[in-house]
Amino acid sequence: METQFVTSRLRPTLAAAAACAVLAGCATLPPPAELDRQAAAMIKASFRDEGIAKVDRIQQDLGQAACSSEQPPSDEVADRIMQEARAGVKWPSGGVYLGDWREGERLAQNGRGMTWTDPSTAATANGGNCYNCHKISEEEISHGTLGPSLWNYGKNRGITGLDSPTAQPIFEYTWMKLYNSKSYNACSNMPRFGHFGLLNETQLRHLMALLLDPRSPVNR
Amino acid sequence: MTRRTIAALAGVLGGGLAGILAGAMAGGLALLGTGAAWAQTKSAADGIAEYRKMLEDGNPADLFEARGEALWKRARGPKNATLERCDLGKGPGVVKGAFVELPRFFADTQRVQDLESRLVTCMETLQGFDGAAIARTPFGRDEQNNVTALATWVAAESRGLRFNLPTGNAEERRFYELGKRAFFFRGGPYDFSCASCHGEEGKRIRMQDLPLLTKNPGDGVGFAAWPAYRVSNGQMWSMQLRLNDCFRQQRFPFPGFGSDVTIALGSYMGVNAKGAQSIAPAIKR
Amino acid sequence: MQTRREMLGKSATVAALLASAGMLPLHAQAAWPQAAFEAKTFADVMKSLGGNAPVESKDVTITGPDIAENGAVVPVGVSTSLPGAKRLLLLVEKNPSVLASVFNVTDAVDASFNARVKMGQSSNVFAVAMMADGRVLFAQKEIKVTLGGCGG
Amino acid sequence: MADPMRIRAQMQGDKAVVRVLMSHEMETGQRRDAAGRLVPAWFIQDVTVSLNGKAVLTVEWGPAIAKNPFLQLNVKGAKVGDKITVLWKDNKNDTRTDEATVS
Repeated sequence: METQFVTSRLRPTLAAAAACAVLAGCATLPPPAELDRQAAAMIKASFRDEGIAKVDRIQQDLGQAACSSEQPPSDEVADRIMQEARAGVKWPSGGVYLGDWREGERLAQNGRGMTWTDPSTAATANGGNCYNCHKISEEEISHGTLGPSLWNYGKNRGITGLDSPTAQPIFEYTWMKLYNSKSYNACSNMPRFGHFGLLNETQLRHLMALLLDPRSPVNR
Repeated sequence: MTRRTIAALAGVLGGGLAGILAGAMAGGLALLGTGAAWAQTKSAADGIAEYRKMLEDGNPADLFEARGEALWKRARGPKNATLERCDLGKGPGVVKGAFVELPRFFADTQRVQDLESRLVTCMETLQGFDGAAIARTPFGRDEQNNVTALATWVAAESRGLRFNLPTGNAEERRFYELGKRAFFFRGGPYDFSCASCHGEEGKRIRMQDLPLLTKNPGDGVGFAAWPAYRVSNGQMWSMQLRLNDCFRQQRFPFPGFGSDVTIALGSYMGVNAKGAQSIAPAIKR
Repeated sequence: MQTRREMLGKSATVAALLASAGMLPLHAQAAWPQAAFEAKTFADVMKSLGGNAPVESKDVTITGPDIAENGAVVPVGVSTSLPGAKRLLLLVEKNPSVLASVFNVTDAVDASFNARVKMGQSSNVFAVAMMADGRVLFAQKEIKVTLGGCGG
Repeated sequence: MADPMRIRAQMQGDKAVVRVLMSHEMETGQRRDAAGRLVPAWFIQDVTVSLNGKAVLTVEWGPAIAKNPFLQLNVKGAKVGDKITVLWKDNKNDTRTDEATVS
């Protein structure tokens, strides 16, 4: 027989607390570490697989776990996260950093991908979600403000031509940021597009071009 | 309008009006691209404010509110009983003011419950429905649809009141603490937590203003605005569905209906919203 | 104002009242103008409804937002200050079929109505007044449609 | 059966401002479901508003009217206590009638 809704949701992790309430003997909160443990167990018990979104998504890696409270991680932990991120960056084959800015704009506009209503986890099924958080092209007024404005990104960094003497280090920095945003900021709010395979090398090149190509509307 | 935007439109709208929904799903595609300039950004914001204002007079949430009231008073379920003796926290049958004090601890179930999970408990105990089966039912269907309508009516009965969740019970304080941890919990392929979007003041995603939910974000904002009618898909969304879709867009797996994480987040946001005036049921994009 | 419950309870008896008042047959007589609702252009709608060539007029007013946050619901209004309006229409130029609504005006109502239309994309919206003397007057307004959400 | 309408009718000067919300899907017939099948058109075609049983407005709608439709009009010569009745009929010949009292 089906367990009742009311009782079925008394998870094992909460049993102690429930008993606590029954006895009314513990009006005080458990210590923070115990609450951390209970919260982790609660989260684990509350989610289920749906479509491509499986429960393994809530198994945190170091970078996620260390950035999951109001307190930032210690300098030591932050350094480790950033170092590991940089070490894992895969550079573009042939040293070719830039693709087609038009394709980049399309990707930047596309907010799709990786939800349980999306059919595939393939990078080609994903958008870059960029305008959700950033101003990029000045023509697009429907942009978010969670991230900094990227308008004139290349121009502001002195990139006037593809062979600008200043270009190479900026290409490298930007590639790293897109590939794994934790390379420079352990608790960056930006997804790790390359690290998690959200975008492939070709797509990353297109976004690079959108930001850095002097012909891109970003730099006009 | 730019040529690029027109091309995008043509793509999205290949199916004619069907494209409205398809377009909403495709999301990122912005249908608005104008010549430029800061002044236009301002007028766009003004224009959207004007649009929202025009929709307020005649919120289809009223239809769900009316249906919820009828459902509350109608004898239904295996026990052929009404919900008029349902205890939403202020005593059996007391509806007014209940919404702005939920989630709260209930002695009979020995747990903290939000509005929707409490309604399911009442449907189970008073009317004889199978609560687990309702919890498994997709949003917008069958009894799940009725839960949303009931929640809409119960919320409407507290319109204009200020949030004031009880915190006297240790379980309520514990759920607040668990909710806070869930709020900052990062995961999924995008590394998002609730705080990624709702942890800073004055931010927006695309054109949408994002309320800061770690404190009282103001009257009729955030927790004080749901249930709400969603214009984009013509659906009535309870807070459970609001949270569910937040997790979807967070790229998380699927949170169970009435699961502890959803209730703990309700406790966290609800306590933080103390003093905020409820406008629920609201109308949203 | 009557309570909602009173309002809901009465509907069953109302139909009978209407029928006895001869209202239902009246309603049934007016055939829904299918061809007009399938027309692809303003001109074809006029052709189908037997209207003359439309003329833009300051005496017809269209209301609506400059920008709609979502094309699924766009509030629009049509009105005219002129006496003798027989029908007021709302049209969305770039919708697959342009005609959205026909209001058959009587002396008992103001020639002023609000409704909400769907818009597939940014478009001109027309408010049209078909007058008793055969004139067809209109006003237009461009309404931009955006998608404000994050999508995905 | 379709859900009840919400009708508000309030005097403003010598007119009753009538606002109506109707519960209806207003399917265009052009949308596809998750399985890729066209969802058949299903929308309100005719609306009649009456004052004390006498028709004062008839409206014809196409599928471009938004889901859960809204209609606002001003009825002349109405007074407090009068009955406003709204009837709709959709393309499947379903109908719904509701009434409100002018306040």
